[in-house]
Amino acid sequence: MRTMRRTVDRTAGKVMSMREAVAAFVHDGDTVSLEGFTHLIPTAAGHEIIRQGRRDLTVVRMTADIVVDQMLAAGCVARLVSSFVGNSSAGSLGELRRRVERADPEPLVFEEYSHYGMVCRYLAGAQRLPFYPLRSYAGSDLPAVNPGIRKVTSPYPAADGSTEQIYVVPPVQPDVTIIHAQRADHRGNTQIWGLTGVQAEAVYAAEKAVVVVEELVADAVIRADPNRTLVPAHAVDAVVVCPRGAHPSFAQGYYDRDNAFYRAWSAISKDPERLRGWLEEWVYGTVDHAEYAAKLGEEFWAGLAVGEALSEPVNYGRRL
Amino acid sequence: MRTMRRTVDRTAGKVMSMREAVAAFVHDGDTVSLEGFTHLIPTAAGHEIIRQGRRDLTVVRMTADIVVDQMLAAGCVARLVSSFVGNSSAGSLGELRRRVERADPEPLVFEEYSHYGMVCRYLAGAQRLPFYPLRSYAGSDLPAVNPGIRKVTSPYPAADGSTEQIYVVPPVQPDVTIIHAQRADHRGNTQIWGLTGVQAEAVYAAEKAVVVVEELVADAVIRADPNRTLVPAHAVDAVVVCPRGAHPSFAQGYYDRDNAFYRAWSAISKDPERLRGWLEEWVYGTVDHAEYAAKLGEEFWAGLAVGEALSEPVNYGRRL
Amino acid sequence: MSGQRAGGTGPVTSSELLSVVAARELACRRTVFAGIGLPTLAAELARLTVAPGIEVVYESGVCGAHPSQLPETIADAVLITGAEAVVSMPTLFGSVLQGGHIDVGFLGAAQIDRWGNLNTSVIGEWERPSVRLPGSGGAVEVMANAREVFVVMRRHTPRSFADVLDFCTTPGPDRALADGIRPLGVGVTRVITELGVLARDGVGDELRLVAVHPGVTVEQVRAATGWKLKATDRVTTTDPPAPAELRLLRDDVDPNRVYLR
Amino acid sequence: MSGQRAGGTGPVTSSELLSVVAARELACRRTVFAGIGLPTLAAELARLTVAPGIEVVYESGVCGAHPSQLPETIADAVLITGAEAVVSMPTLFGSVLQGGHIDVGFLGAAQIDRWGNLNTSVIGEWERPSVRLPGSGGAVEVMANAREVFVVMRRHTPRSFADVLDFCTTPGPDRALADGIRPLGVGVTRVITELGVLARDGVGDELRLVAVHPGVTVEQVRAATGWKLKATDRVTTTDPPAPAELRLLRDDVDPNRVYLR
Repeated sequence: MRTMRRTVDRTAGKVMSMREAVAAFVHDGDTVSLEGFTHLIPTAAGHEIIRQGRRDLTVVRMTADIVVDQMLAAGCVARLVSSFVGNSSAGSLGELRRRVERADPEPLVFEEYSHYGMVCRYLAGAQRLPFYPLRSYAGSDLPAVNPGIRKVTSPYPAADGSTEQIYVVPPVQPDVTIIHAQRADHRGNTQIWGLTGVQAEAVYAAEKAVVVVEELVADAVIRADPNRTLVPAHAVDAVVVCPRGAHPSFAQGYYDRDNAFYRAWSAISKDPERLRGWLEEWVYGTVDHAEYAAKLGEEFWAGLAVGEALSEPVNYGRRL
Repeated sequence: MRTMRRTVDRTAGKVMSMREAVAAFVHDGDTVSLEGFTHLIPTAAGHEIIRQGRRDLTVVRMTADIVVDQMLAAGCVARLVSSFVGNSSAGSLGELRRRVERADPEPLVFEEYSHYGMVCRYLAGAQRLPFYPLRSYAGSDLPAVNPGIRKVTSPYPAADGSTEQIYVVPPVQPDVTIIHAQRADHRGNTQIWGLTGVQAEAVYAAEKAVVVVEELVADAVIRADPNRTLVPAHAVDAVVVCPRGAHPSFAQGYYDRDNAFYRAWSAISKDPERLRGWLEEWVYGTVDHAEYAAKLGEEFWAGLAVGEALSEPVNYGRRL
Repeated sequence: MSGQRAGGTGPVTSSELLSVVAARELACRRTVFAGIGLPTLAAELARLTVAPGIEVVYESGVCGAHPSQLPETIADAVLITGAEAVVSMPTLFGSVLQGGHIDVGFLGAAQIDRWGNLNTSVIGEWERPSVRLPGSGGAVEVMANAREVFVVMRRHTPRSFADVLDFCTTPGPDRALADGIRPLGVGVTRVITELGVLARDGVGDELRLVAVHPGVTVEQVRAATGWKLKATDRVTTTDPPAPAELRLLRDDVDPNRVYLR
Repeated sequence: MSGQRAGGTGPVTSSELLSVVAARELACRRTVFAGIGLPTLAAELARLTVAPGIEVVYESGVCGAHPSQLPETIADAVLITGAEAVVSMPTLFGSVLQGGHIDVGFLGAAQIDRWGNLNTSVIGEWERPSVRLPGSGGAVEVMANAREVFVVMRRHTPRSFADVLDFCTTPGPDRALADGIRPLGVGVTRVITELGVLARDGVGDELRLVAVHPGVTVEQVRAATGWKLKATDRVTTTDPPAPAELRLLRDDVDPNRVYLR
C-alpha cells in the first residue's frame, strides 16, 4: 500500500498572497461573508478589500463590528446582512449609525436577523436547503421589516393534535466566504481551536472560500489530529498566510484581544474626519497587513502576547 | 478571582455502574437510541439491557448491526428505527431477517429511513424542531411504506420562480440515548476522537443520556482541550466506566475492530440455536462486561491492541 | 489585589446591589445563559451562595468556564482556556438553547414593555431611526427558548420602561402566542433595576412591582415607568446585601472591580 | 508482499477488470464518495493514473485518508489515523454531500432498472419480504446529491437488472422529477458489470450497452438483462487492462489481495 502514501499535490496553487486572493475572489457587487464570532475576525482581509477599492458589496456577518464599520467608511458596502451591529460591548459603530440613521454619506440597505437566524441561513446555504426552520421570531417585529423571514406549517401535528407553524429563514450562499484560522496546510485543510463560531458553515455555504491563517503548516501537523480540521481541503479555494491578521480580535494561543482598540473605536468612528484619517494612516497608508502589523510595533505585540497552555495529546492509534 | 476556580461538585452521582445506569434509565417500552457509526458502538450497554430483560423497546440506531441482532434475539425489541440493517459488509443479521421475513418468533415493526434521514431526525430532536428538511426521498418508495416521511412546500420561490417542495422527517426524541466514548470526567463532559458520527446529536435529542467510557479522567484532562468535548456535562445524566465496552467495534487509540467476530456473526445468527447458545454463554453467562472482556482473554485483547500515534498539542494560551 | 471597597462593609454601589439581588433570584437554577457584566457577577455570586451547581453558558459557545481572571467579554480568551467545553454556534443555538437546556437567560434592552417584550433595534422608526441600536444578537433566541428570562436594567426611566415599544425585537410568549406559536418558556419573570424588582409569572401576566430597593418609594418607581405600573399587594423592601454577600462579591468574584463600577 | 499475480502479466480476474474499467471512468474527477472494495481500488488506481488530484470521501466521515494499510471497512481505524479531516455525520451528509461537493458517488445494489433506479431494501413485498436486504444506508443521499453515480455490479443477471424493481429504495432523477423535485445530479451514468459497461447521459435516458468485456457478446449481455437492453450504434470492446495498470493495481494498490479476489 505504499502508493497510498504518495504525496500528490492535488491542489496546486491554493496558497497565495492576500492581494492575490482578494483580487481573484472578491469582485464589485459580490456577496461576501466575513465570519468569526469575536474570535478570529478576518480584519486583514477586510483591509485588503478596502485597499483594492471594491464597491457595492453585500457583506454578510453575524456581528458587524469594527471591520465592517471600516469597510462601510471606505465605501465598499451597499448592503449589510447582520444580527448585531455594535462595537462589541464597547460602544457604537459611528459610520454604520450615520449610514442607517441619516443616509450619510449614502443609504445602507440593512437586512436585520437574530444570531440564530444568521446561523440558520448559513446552515441552509451549506446544506443546499430552500429554507431552515427555527423557533425564533414568533411575535417579533423583525418579519415585518425583513420579508426574508417567513412561516411554514409543519406536516406533523403538535403533541396536542393542533397544527404547528414555525418561522424559517432562506439560505445565504455568498459568492465568497473569508475566514481567519490558526493554521492550514497547503491544500487548505484548516484547523481552528477555541471559539469556532459559524466558520465551517459559512465556508460550506459559499461558492468560493478563502482561509487566512496565522501559520501554514506541514501536512503532517494537520494529519496528526484530523478531528481538529474544521474545514476540509475540498471546501477551500485559497490559503493566505497572514500572521496577526485578526487584530484587533484575537487568535487563541497566538495573541490576545486588543481591548483598548475596541474602546478607542467608538470615538474614532464617531468623527468622520478622524475615521478617514485612521483609514488613511492604517489601511491606505500600509501596503499590506505585514506593514500594518509592523507599524503597531513589537512592543505593542508584546502586550498582546500569550503564554503556554498546551492541550494534552490523544492517541489515534497505529495498527501493530 | 480565585473563587471561580473552586471545584464545586455540581453533578454529584452521575458516575455509576452499567447495571445501575440501565436500571435507572432504560424501562420496558422505552425508545432507546444506541449510536456510534461503526466506531464506539455501545455493545456492553446492549448486553446489560439483555441481562436485565427489558421488553417492548423501540430501538433507534442508524446502523442496526450485531448488538441490535442480539437484542432482537433476546426478545427486548418490538420496534426498530434504522437506515441500515446488515452485518456491516460481512453478511446478514440472522435474527433480524427471521423477524422481518417470517415474523419468527414474532413480528418486528420496522421504520425504514436512509442514513441522512436518521441524522435529520436526530437533528430535529436535538433542536426541538417539528421537522427537518432534506434533499432525499424524491421518487423513492420509502415514503409509501413510512408515513413519517412527508413533504413541505418552501415559502421561497426556486431560482426559476417555481414553487419548490422538499421532503422532511419528524424529530426523534428518545427516552434515553446511550453512547460509548473514549473518556469523560465525573460531570459527564465527554471527549471523542476519530469517527464522531451522530453521537452528540443523539444525546441532545434524548430526554436522558448515558455515556459509557473507556476511561474516567480527571477534570484537568478534559479542560486541557475543551474543543475535544463533543458532549458537554449539561446534556449527560450518567457516566459509566466500561473499558472495552465497544467490542466487537473499536475505540480509536484504545483497541481495534474485531473483524473476525463480524465475519463469524453471520453464521452464528443464521442458526437460532447457535445464537441462543452464544447469548447464554457470553451475555447471560457473564455478570457484567468486565467478565465478558476477561472471558475473551488477554491474548485475544493483545491481538486487538494498537500502537501509538499521538496528536500534537495545540496552545490554548494563558494570559501573561 | 482588592479595591477600596474590599470586605463586607462600606457603602453599597448600584452595581453591587443589582448583582446581589440577581444572584438571590438564581437559587437552585442549573444552567444560565449570560452575557458579561452584571449577569456574570450575579451567576458567580450565586454559585458561591444559593446555587452551587450552576453552570454559565456564554453566547460565544463556552460551557463550564473556569477563567483565571474575570473575563472582559463573552469571548475573552481566559474563558476558553480551561473550560469544560467549547461548542460551535449551530450547536450552541440549536442544541443547547433551542434544545431546551437553559433554565435562565439574562437579557438587557433599550426598552421593555409591561409584558416583558424587548427592543434592542431602534429608537424611532426602523427604516430611518433616530438611534440605531445593535439589534438582537441572540436575544430573540434566549427569550424564545430559555425557561425564564431575567432582565437587568440599570436605568429605570419612562423611556426605557415604555408603554409602547418603538420596535419589538425580542417578543415574549404573549406576543408569540398571538402569532400562533407556542413558546417553550414563560418569558421575562424578573426585571431588576436601579429602583427595585418587577416580576411576572408568565403568559397573560403584566410585570408588577414586587420590591423596592432601600430608600426608594413605590411612587418613585411608578413615576419612572412609562405605563401605569401595577404593584403586588405587599411590596417589600429589598434586603440590603449581607456582609457575607458583599465580601464574596468584592473579594472573590470581582476583586479588581472590572464590573463593580 | 505481493500475491501470486504480481506485476503486469498473468490472467486478469474479474475484480481486476472491474477496478481498471472503473478507474478509467474517473478521469479528471475531483471528489469521489466511495465504499470499501472495488470502488476504493478504482479510486486509488485512478489517483495513480488518470485523476492524480482525486479525493475519496468515505461514508464514515473521513476526508483525505492516507491509510498505512488497505482498509477493511469504511470505518477502519487505519483510515482515520493520518487522515486530513474527520467530519461528523451531519457535516458529511449535510454540508459535504447535500452541499454538492461530490463529483462521483459509487453505489451497488441488489437490483437496478433501466433508468438507474436502485433497490437495496427487499426482494419480494416490503411488508413481508422473501429477503430483507440492508436498506439504503447513505445510497439515497448519494444518488440525490452526487453530480453523477457509478454503479458496480459483479453479477449481471435478469434478476438484478430488473424490468421492474421489487422496491425502489434509491431513485434516480427521472423518478425524482416525476415526484416534482429537481435533483442536483444526473443520477447513474455508468454501470460496470462482469460483462460490460452500460451508460446513460442523464435524465430521460435509458441505460445502453456501450462496451462489452473481451470475449463477451452483445447478445450475452442482452440475455443477462431483465429488460430489452438497448445498445449504442457502436458497442466497443473494453481495452484489456494495460500492463502498467495491472502492475499498479497488483503491486501498489492491493498487494495483499484484500479485494482483488
